[in-house]
Amino acid sequence: QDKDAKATIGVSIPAATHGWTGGVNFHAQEAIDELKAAYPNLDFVLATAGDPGKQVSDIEDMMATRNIDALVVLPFESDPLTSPVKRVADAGKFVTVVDRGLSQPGIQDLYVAGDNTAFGRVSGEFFKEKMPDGGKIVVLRGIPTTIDNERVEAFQASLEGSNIEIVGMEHGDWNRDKAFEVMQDFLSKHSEIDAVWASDDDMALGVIEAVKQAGRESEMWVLGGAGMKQMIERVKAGDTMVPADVTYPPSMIATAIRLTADRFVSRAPMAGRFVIDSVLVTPENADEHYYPDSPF
Amino acid sequence: MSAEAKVEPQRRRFAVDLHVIGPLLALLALVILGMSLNDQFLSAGNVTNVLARSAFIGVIAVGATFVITIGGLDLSVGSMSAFLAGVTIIVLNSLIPIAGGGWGTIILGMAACLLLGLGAGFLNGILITKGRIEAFIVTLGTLGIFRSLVVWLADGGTLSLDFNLREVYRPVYYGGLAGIAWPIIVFALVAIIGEIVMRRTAYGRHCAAIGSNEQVARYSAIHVDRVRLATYMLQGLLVGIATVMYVPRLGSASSTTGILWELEAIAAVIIGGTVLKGGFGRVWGTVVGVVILSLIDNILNLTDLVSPYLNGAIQGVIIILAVVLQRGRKGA
Amino acid sequence: MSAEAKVEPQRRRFAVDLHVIGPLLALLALVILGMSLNDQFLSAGNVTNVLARSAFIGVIAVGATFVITIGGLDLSVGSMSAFLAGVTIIVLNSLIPIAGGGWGTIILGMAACLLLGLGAGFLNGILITKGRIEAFIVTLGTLGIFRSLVVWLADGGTLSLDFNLREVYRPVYYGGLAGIAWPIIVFALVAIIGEIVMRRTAYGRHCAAIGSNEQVARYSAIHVDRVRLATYMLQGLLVGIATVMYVPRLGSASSTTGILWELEAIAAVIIGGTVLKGGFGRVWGTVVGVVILSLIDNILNLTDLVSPYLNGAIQGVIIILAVVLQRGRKGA
Amino acid sequence: MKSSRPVPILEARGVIKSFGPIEVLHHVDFALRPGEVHALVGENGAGKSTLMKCLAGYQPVSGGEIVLKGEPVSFPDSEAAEKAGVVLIHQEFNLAEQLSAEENVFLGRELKRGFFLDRKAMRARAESLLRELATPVDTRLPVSRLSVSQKQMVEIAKALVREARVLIMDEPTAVLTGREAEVLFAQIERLKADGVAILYTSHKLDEIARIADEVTVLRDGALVANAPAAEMNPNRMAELMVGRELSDLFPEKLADRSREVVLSVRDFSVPGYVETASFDLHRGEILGFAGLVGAGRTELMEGIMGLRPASGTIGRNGETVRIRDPKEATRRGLAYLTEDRKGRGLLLKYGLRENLTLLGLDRFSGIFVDEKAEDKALDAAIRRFDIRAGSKTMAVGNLSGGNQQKLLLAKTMLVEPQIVILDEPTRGIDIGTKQQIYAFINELAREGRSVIVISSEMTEVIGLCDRVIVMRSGRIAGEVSGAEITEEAIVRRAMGLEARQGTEMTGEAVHVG
Ligand SMILES: Nc1ncnc2c1ncn2[C@@H]1O[C@H](COP(=O)(O)OP(=O)(O)OP(=O)(O)O)[C@@H](O)[C@H]1O
Ligand SMILES: Nc1ncnc2c1ncn2[C@@H]1O[C@H](COP(=O)(O)OP(=O)(O)OP(=O)(O)O)[C@@H](O)[C@H]1O
Ligand SMILES: [Mg+2]
Ligand SMILES: [Mg+2]
Repeated sequence: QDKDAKATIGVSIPAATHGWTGGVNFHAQEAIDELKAAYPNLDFVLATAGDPGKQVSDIEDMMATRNIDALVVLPFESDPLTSPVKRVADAGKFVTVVDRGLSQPGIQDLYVAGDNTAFGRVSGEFFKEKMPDGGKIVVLRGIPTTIDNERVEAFQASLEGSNIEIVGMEHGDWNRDKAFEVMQDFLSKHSEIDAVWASDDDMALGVIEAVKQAGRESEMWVLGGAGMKQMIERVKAGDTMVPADVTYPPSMIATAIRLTADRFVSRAPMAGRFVIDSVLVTPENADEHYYPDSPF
Repeated sequence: MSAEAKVEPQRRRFAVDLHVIGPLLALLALVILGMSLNDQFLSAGNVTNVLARSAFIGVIAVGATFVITIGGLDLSVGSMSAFLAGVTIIVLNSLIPIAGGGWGTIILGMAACLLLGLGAGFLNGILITKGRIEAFIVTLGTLGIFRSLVVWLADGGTLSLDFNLREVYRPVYYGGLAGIAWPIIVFALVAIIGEIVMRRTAYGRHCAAIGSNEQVARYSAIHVDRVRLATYMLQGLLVGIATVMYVPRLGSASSTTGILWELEAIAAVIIGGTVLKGGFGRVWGTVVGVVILSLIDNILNLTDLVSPYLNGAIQGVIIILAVVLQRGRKGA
Repeated sequence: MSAEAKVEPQRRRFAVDLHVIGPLLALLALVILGMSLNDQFLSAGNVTNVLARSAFIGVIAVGATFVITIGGLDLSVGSMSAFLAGVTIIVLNSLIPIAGGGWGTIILGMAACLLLGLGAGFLNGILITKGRIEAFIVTLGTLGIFRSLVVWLADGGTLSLDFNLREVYRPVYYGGLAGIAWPIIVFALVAIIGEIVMRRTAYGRHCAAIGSNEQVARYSAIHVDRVRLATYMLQGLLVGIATVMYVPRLGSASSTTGILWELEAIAAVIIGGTVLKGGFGRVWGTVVGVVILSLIDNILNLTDLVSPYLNGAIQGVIIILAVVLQRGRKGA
Repeated sequence: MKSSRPVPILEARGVIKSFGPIEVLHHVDFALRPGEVHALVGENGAGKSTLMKCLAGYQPVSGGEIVLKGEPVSFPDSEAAEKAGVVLIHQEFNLAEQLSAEENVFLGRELKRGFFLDRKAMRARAESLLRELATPVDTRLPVSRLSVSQKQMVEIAKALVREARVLIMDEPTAVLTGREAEVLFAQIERLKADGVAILYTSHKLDEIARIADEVTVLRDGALVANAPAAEMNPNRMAELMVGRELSDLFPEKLADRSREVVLSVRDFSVPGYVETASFDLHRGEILGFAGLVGAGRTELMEGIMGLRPASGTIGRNGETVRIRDPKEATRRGLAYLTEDRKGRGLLLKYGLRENLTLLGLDRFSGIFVDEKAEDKALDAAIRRFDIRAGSKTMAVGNLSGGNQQKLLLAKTMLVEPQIVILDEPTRGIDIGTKQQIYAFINELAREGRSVIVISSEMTEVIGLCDRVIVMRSGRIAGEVSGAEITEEAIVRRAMGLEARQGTEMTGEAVHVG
């Protein structure tokens, strides 16, 4: 591990199919460009996949043809990626797993973890705090996946004991347009809605437009999630409809890539587990979570 | 001879009636279902929502009706729309310093969107006619190309329209005339013009002839390639019109914009009674098909009869039933 | 007369050669491109990877060749595969207490998968033949239904195969015979049998006849509906075979399993020279088409010439070029 | 005529057939006997094809019964009829275009060796059958690439393979030349000798007189006569069919024609089909094109019309013009009636109106298509060409074959061309209507229009044309005019027995691949 030794780092992430993964793509690309410029001896292979099968193929290709020394992977889904990533680790490569843990413990050298349970819990707690007397809320869920399940379960668990009633729950697929339409229908269906857990900033934007269209801005507020630039701006500005946000920063991929690169450019032994917490963003701390250059 | 001529038309009117009534029956069944499940279903607000959001797919599906009638297919419409939306937003944002933040800018942006739509349609059309490549392959290719380009333009994220400009542009989706939302008006106009063009113009006749038997069309001195190219350009223009209405809705474009619209448009066209292999098209049927698809979503959202996981299954079953309803009639 | 008879066949042999060589040329061009970009491209490991992962789509696309040849279409194959994988995993997991964690269980699971595949194909087929509904609509409907069911079975998450069983099952994807991976062997067998069935059996001929002109087929005493039903069942069975190999690769099934496989399969079939409107099918062409599509992904991973955002665009361009290459030749 | 006739194998007893409220067959009775040829004649739309379809199980009867070997039967479908030995050769082609000749011949009747097809045996049998039918095509070629007459022979081969006891042929010779028809008649003789019962229709009445043992005449769906062929002759048949006496079939030729050249074609080649053809067409002239099947007449005309890639020069009224597509040809006053009415002429699923105006739609549309004007044009066409259709909105595919042809003729004439190219204009047309069409062609010439007639019917060429160009293997092999126009003169040139004057001809086909 001397400074001049060549090293190739493979980065495998999901394709930019919605806002958050778009952010992941951006931060990954940015970290790679920056590291490449700083350390000419480092080489990177970036592959994006639209489904788990393709991601496994990408990793196989990196092993067979690019001779990678390390792999940074944000698994599309935990389960299908477990065995293939294990094969990479077994071949003696350095493995960094990001966000979604693998189904078997002890495969990776480094784990940069997002915490979906915390994401749901923090969101739920905010609702309890904002609505001490209870009320009626609707929930928009993401694409049916384990991530979404973990978030929603934690959210529901943390609401237990309060008088907050979830009157409607539908999948908005982390998609603005879909969320807009679902919210329109929620608004037709429920004459009384006190708040919306959009569970994602992309969906929150769709929800807000639908609420505005119905002229019911004063009746309800919306909590999104992930820390999109535009939403943080609104929080900062004290928008009543957007009282807060919960982070789930796509920049965790950049952290993971930098940490992995460090292993090859410095002698620092990198291993272990870094949990990127989900934090509640309020007007008070909004500045800390505001990245004006990010596309997300 | 004369006796025959007297009897025939009657028989025909009867047969046609049943065929015509098919998609309408399916629509009626859905409306009754919706009414029985939720009393807000027929409220002005809900009806406006359903129709206004059908408008994008609807306008595109009118184009798809022509494309399918000539025996073609356009899989690229959804990502073309995303691409157009992206470029339009970039154009609008960059015009603000030059043309200001008013209607002038917006009209220029709209014009750019429509022109680009024509251009995109031209690209598809020229590859299909001059390149002699199957429409399926060409538009599958351009699907990937347009989608990729918008992701690239947005750097993987979302392209957002300037907030001030958005306020000016907003009424194009949210506003209306005499209480009817603009998208509904535009959709209705496009559908009516489309139906007239299909039924009453030489171009419409030529489309049907080409889809029915290309050789016969060629031997009847129809410029097959020219009509075909025009049809893909028409499709592009209509995608442009849909996009012009789409941009003010959320003011953004990203990789998720217009995803799977192509499938929805084709499904609407076929539910409406147009023949997938070409030769016969029915624009009003497409309109009914679009509304049916849109209603299915709406009804599923308005009720919680089933696990949301099963929405897709219910949708699938209703689509099949809607078609059974009309085919059953036809066979009767 | 005799002079013509002499000249004609020659002209034809010449034309056929070029037509045959088309997809192969495209394939060759890609291989050369791959070789020039990376010296590991032709390594045994990479070749095995590419071919083994083509096997799923490949086996399905062989079925799609038959479906398209009879003038049909099956949009449901991807979600059918996800559904089959889900059920197979449930069956396998629940068999462990009864049949143990060994090969017995796995063989039972495989059998269940194949049977279910046949059943799913039967469902599509019977709706199309007896229900007289367009294949596009039926399979669009079942696409939604299968996809939904797997989401529902997985409770929105992932269905996961028992880890011990996974180790036993693994060799079905990762193992092989004489250095050749099982999926490659199975794919090759399916393709060869498919080609033989298409060319050398009455069934294959009847498929082409039905796709070419259904009326003629019926008048020639072919049981059109029976052949059609059999073809959709064949497609289901082949999806089952693909799934049997897919399960050990990822050991799980979820809403993202097999997404867009239908489009990929259809694209492969058409790149291979089968006619989308039916009447002519070419199984070996489909194999070439599948490998071409798989190579495009592989080659994009070999280099970082372009932003990954543009992968889709490159893919689109190459798909179109691959077809231009063969059509260009044909026209020459 | 045999003294004691065999018992009937297939009979129609009081057969009625209706389409919806329209009855097209009224109580038809007749019998087919083994080893005999029974001819069915009648005008276009008389119900011949319908009757045949009823007999062969393609359509259910609406009344009466079909009797097979004395037993009433009702065939649920054509397969059942085929099993009972009743096979129909359709008037319209019934071939899968993308499949090869061999595949079509054995479709549904494939020979197998175990599980697999015995392709060798099938190819050998198909080739030998087609050779017997004097059609040595490559049996691996898709049928779409065959000419219409070759397709007809494939149809016949397909029927022969099915080893029918009753063979029903619906106008098999409509698309064949005299020589090819002879080949078919030889086959019919052979089948007769084998005891096959044959039901045969044709509008070529001399043919009927030659090969039939018994003749049945239909008029407007009703049986008007049934007699041994010996008691019939073409004139008598024609009278019975039409219900009136027919005067001369061909109009009198005009004595002198203008020498003004309206179309001059020079060194015209259609790659693969036609080599350096040159000819002139004069105002008011009826110019015939004769030749064997495959001589390239169709391709030459399609080349001139801009329907095929071609090279050479075309002069129109002395001015050199380029015709890139049929639209330009139409603008230059040319119109072409295709020989392939089903594949290239008509949209079978559409109605009469849409088909009639498709070529000349410009005349009926400003911004919108004027449907009223179209309807008027259709009424006029129906009157002028005596088109008999159940209704004006019925699908053209359901018209009788001859009426389809008349509609196609009406469609071509709707653009009022100065130069009309008619490729097999009377294919499938009954004798009464033929007479009308000949009169019509003659009238066109009198009006100063020029007509090119491609025909494989020798009498037609001889009776109608002022001048005849004979083609052979893609080249113009000679020209005859006036009194020289005789069958012998034409045939000699068509077979290459007589070279064109002043031109070195080897008589060998030269094809550019
Ligand atoms: N499927 C159908 N639907 C409605 N009418 C039909 C159908 N088939 C035939 N007819 C009508 O039945 C009548 C008889 O037609 P048919 O084809 O038997 O005549 P044909 O004697 O064979 O005439 P041709 O000599 O022109 O072939 C025609 O008026 C025709 O339009
Ligand atoms: N698409 C095609 N591809 C290859 N060969 C063809 C094709 N179409 C026709 N042919 C061949 O071209 C030759 C000429 O065609 P055709 O028989 O139409 O000529 P023709 O002189 O018009 O004859 P006729 O009008 O008497 O049938 C024939 O040998 C035919 O087999
Ligand atoms: Mg007939
Ligand atoms: Mg010809």
